[in-house]
Amino acid sequence: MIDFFTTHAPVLTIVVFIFGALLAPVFGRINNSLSYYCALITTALSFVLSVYLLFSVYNNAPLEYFLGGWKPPYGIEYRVDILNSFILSVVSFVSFLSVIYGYGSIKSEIYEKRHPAFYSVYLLFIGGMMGILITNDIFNMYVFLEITSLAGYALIAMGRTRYSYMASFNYLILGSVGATFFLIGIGYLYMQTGTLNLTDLAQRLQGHFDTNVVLVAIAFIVVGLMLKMAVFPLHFWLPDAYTYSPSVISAAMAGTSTKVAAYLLIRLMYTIFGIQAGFSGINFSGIIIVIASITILAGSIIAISQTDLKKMLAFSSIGQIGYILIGTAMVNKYAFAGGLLHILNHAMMKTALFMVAGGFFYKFTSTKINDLKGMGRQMPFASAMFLILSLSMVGIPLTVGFISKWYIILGAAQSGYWIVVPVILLSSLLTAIYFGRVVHNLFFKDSEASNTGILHAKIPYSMVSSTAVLVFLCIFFGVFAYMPVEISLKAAENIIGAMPWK
Amino acid sequence: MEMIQSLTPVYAVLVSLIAIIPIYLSRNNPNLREFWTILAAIVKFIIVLSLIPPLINGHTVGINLFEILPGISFGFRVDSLGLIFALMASFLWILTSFYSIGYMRSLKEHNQTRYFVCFAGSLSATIGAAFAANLFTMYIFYEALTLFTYPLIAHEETDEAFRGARIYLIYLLGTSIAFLLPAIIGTYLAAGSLEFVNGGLLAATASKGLSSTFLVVLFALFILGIAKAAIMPLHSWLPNAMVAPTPVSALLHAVAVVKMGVFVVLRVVLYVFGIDLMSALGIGTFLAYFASFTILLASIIALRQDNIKARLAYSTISQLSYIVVGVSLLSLSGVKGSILHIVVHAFSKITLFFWAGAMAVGAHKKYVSQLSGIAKKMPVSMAIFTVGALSLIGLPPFSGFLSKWYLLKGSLEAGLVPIAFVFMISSFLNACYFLPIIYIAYFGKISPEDEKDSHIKEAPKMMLVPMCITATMVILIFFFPGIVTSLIDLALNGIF
Amino acid sequence: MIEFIADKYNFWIAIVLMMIGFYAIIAKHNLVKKVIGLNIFQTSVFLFYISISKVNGGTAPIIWHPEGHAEVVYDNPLPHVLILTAIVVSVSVTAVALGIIVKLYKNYGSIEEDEIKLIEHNEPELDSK
Amino acid sequence: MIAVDFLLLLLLVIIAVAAISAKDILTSIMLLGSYSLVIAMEWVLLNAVDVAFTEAAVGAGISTILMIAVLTRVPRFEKEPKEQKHFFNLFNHSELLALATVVITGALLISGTWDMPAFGDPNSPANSYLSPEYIERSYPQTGSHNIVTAVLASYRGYDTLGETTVVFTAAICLILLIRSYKKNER
Amino acid sequence: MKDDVILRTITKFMLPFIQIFAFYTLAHGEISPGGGFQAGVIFGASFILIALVFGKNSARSKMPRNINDILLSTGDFIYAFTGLFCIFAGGLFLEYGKLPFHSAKEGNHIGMIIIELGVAITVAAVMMTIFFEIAGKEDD
Repeated sequence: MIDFFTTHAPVLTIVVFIFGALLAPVFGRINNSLSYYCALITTALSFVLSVYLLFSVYNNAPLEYFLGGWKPPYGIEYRVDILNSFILSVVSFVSFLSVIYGYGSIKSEIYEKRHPAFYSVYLLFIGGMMGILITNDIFNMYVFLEITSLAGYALIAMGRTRYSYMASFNYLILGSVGATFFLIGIGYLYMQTGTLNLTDLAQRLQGHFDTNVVLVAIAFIVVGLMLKMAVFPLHFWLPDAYTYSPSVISAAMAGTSTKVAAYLLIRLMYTIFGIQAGFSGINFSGIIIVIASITILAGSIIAISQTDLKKMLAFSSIGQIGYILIGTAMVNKYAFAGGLLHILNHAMMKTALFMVAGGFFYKFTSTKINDLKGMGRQMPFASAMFLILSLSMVGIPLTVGFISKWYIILGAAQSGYWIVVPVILLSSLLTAIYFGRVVHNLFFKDSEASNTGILHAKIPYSMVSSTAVLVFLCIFFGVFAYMPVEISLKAAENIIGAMPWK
Repeated sequence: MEMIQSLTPVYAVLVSLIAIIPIYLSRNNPNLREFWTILAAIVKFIIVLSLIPPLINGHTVGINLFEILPGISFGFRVDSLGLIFALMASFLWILTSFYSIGYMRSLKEHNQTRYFVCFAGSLSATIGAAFAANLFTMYIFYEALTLFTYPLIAHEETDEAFRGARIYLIYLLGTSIAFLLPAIIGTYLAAGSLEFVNGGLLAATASKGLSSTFLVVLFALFILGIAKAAIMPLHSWLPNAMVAPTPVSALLHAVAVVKMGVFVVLRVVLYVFGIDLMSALGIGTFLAYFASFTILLASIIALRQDNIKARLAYSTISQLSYIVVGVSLLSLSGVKGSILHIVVHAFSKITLFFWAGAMAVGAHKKYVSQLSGIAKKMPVSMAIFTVGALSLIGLPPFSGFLSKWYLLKGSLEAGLVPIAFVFMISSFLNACYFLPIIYIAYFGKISPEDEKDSHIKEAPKMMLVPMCITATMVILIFFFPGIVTSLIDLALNGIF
Repeated sequence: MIEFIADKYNFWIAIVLMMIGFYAIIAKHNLVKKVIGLNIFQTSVFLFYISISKVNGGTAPIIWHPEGHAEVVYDNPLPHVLILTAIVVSVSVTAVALGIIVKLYKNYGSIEEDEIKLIEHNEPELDSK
Repeated sequence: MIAVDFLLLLLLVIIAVAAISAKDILTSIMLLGSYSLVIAMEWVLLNAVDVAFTEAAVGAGISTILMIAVLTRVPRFEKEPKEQKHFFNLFNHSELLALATVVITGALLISGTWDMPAFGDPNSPANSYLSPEYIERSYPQTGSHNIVTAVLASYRGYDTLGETTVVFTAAICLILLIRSYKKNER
Repeated sequence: MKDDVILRTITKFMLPFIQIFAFYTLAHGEISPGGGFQAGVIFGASFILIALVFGKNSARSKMPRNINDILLSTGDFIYAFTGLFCIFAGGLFLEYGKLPFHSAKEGNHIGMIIIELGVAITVAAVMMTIFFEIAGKEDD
């Protein structure tokens, strides 16, 4: 039984989402709340499965699964190692908590009869990402990328303002362009190698790195993924998308979608582009580090000037994606682990922050920073959580924000990319400034008469508890960081091999 | 020196942190709320006192709570240096609590609950830093103190208060993130650990062929990062933070914040770099000259201040550098003098600030020029001021004399005669800015309006009694220096 | 030279077509036009893939005579499979995009991007749905 | 053969340019439909019959119908863009910028073709690595005469599951987005 | 277009052929071009044709929304469940060869037919849904 379970766990992790998404609208015809439980059970199941996968691959060798029983490169292969099972767990965990959170917030933000379809699309959104994470076939990645993107477009459009549609449309156009670039890149790679399996691709690419075809393929794949990741000059879609979507979707997206694109880039960088080797005299990791540094600083600087809390958080997300990139691009065990940890940490922090913002919205239908004055008195618990999360974002020790920054800086110092250190410190300062502004409004200003549009007297427990769990974990993993650190260090070791000290 | 595993230091830190909850919950009942504050202060002091016996017996007390990352743990370790700091802070918290109650109530301040909550939090952070076992733990409490004192400085919620608080935050958070954190990372990279070691954490690594440039840069980062020590040019947050209520200023400028700054400098010099490494690199002498510049300049600026609290603030900046210079002399007497000066200055300066608060509450005076003839109406307060001022000038029979004596001796031991001159000139300058106040208060002519104004009277007992106690302490330490110096000797045992 | 062009012109024209579509996506303000551009862009990428699969002298990858089909040269079937999937993806994206356009027109009375941004700039509506 | 191929491609370019430059969107849509048809013809020429079939049904059929259905609800003519400067909206406010982006992207792509295997080269990696295996195995292993169907449904059957899920996603997204309910329409 | 007699007559005449062609495409997907997807599109298109010529109400009465919605899930469900069934039959996900038929080849063959059917059902339902949702309410 256990054997059966271990063998099939990789595919079950993904297939539950397909079944959940198919059944949610059908069950929803019987009773609306059935579709909610469908979503809840699906995400819970996949979370359990992916944690099981994580422990299984942490203790044993990576798992392989040949779909349809066809050996790669003829068939599609699933390959689970520590890196992707770690992110699988993060994504499914965030999505599970978001569903719990949604119990209260979706009811107030989305028309009741749309709930079955909403949950179905939500499951497809998460399932698509899980599919990207687990597969070892580059075209399969594209297919699942499109599933998650399509679902994402519809979810963003469900926001309460009419501008949500425009935000969604912009995302659709840019996202499709990004995906098509990715497709072009796949085509060029296929042209040069004749295969789509990542492992096989990596082998067959050896010795071809200096051809134009491969260079252009890499350029297009990287640009396409950076569009999806919202790296600085290509970030247009993200702020609107996060700002105008429903609270629960902002929360879930902030924790998952850009990170999955980042994972894709990391995976491709390390397995097929051979970032370690550096080819044709192009310093690949240097380029990405420069781009990531610009992204970090630009995101933080633009965030300072925002007047809307959700938009500020969105720009902050743009900056934080830079951390993940910068850490993983340095080809250093510690920096890589730091970048990986930041995927977990930022997912927890930003999801929780968007959840708190959603709480403010739930009560006052506004997320303008100026409308949040004096909220420290009216919503003390939410404000306190916001304070803790802000500290974590700044990177104060004993919170998770510190752990990942510490490892990135450590790695930077070791690998000699000293330029990264001031970038990270400066951005921590900028983060302190823009979060300080909000905290100041929350606690030191008296509330103004303008925010009288109180929708609900009390915030439901589902919203509070899911946020509190994340806030608690932000502290818990900041203090007892041992487990995630061990996992990500081992993942880093597996990916780049043990690097000698200095 | 064996280490006794004990949770006592943890309790000492937690007492005031836990006290926040009852303080917050009893926000509608001021008497109960103040009771909790006082209770927490007393319990804390007792816990700290209970740490003395094992230390006298030559042990250290500590515990490693958890290891966050390899080589980085969160833990406490009580040695005599930390204990001196903790004793001083927790004792003065009791007095400041009483004083605050009197001050806040007679001025009918708003948001008193937030005030007391943040006060308790600040004390936890202070004790935490005093007992920290490593740079990492210390850094956490260093930042925590900054964050806890921010609401205290912004307490008035005027534009000026917000401005002062913002400058405070930018200076302290900014420097600690931009300089202190990289310095800690550098230390970790060089030594692979952050624990405080008696001979100096980095001393062992010097032989491993670390370039001296790296170490000098590291030290410079540390000094730049510790803006709480208010060494010029990173001092201007201190005068700006004067917008805070007076008890807060007393806490900031005498006990918690600035003392934590110099305390961290001491820790870095003695336990991270170590005397030998410092003198080998020659950075001690450099720091001594650098900081003595602050001593003189700040004293001269203080001469020109009319605002009482601003004058005291610049005086503080100058006195803090005494401590920094003292330790950077790297001689036995110098270090001893500088530790002693932490205590002496704490008692003297808190006396002066208490006096300034008494002036604000009793006479509504904020400027030196308004004080002429005030001694007639407020004789007790002025007597107390005289004690504090003379102590800071360094005259016997006040404790200030002791520490200055040691500092002078230390500078001669180290063979740095110019520093000795700096101390002397500065003492003269101290006299120049304190004696005029005494002169006009006693011999100046009281203005007719003040003469008639019946509102001008001594401050409430709640404020006056703590002042008297601190002033008495200033004198007591002169006559019974053994209480402090025995602990100091204990601290320096392992170092020299 | 002529040979080189003859070898590559198929790819080049596919790329030119892609860029025509890409230009429409970037430069056009009309949302339906953008979707049309997206369609052209994606379809041209498919053309590129199919061009990869062509083998000189090959026939369609359908086995008419299972016995002795070894002598027959077939085209590469894999890109065909990929593009079948990609066409479905493309039409799905088009459908969702059109759905959003319908909603946008309902809410703004315009399908010109700059007009919509202007309307939103002048009279932003919170909670308008 | 090459001539027909070349002419079809040329026709495609002309149709594409016409489609994006027409002010009447209905014209654009009809041109897009014919673009799909012509490209399907081109694919028949390249022996991709399955793909051509699908493109003819989907691109020329369903897409066109959908677009026309939308056009019954939105204005038929494209408006002249108002000159509006948005600093952050680099992507929208200048056609020159768009042209530059497109030219750079195109040049990059074309530079990539430089050392590509020639068109129709049977020895190119793509045509010589996996495809012979598929051609050889598919009939004995699956009993399907159409190799494309065999690969689609069996070897890469999981992709097809994904593909089916994509269309399902599209439909459910549209239900979520624009399905109207009798009362209290949102 | 509802009043055009010629169009209505021809449509009525053509519809069965279109639908039969859809089934032909589905059934012959393995020996000639075509397959589940194309069949689904054609079948869906036949209903779109009804909607265009006889009005959306008429099309909706032939294919009610509820049934359409359930078919939407059914097709993909058949596909995914076939895959799952292969697991219980002792194979890997979607390994039709392990389906309980005579041989692996037979299993593959029949498995492919089943999933093509699933694809066709979903695609037909999706095409109808997309058209009806985009074209607006039933009556206009």
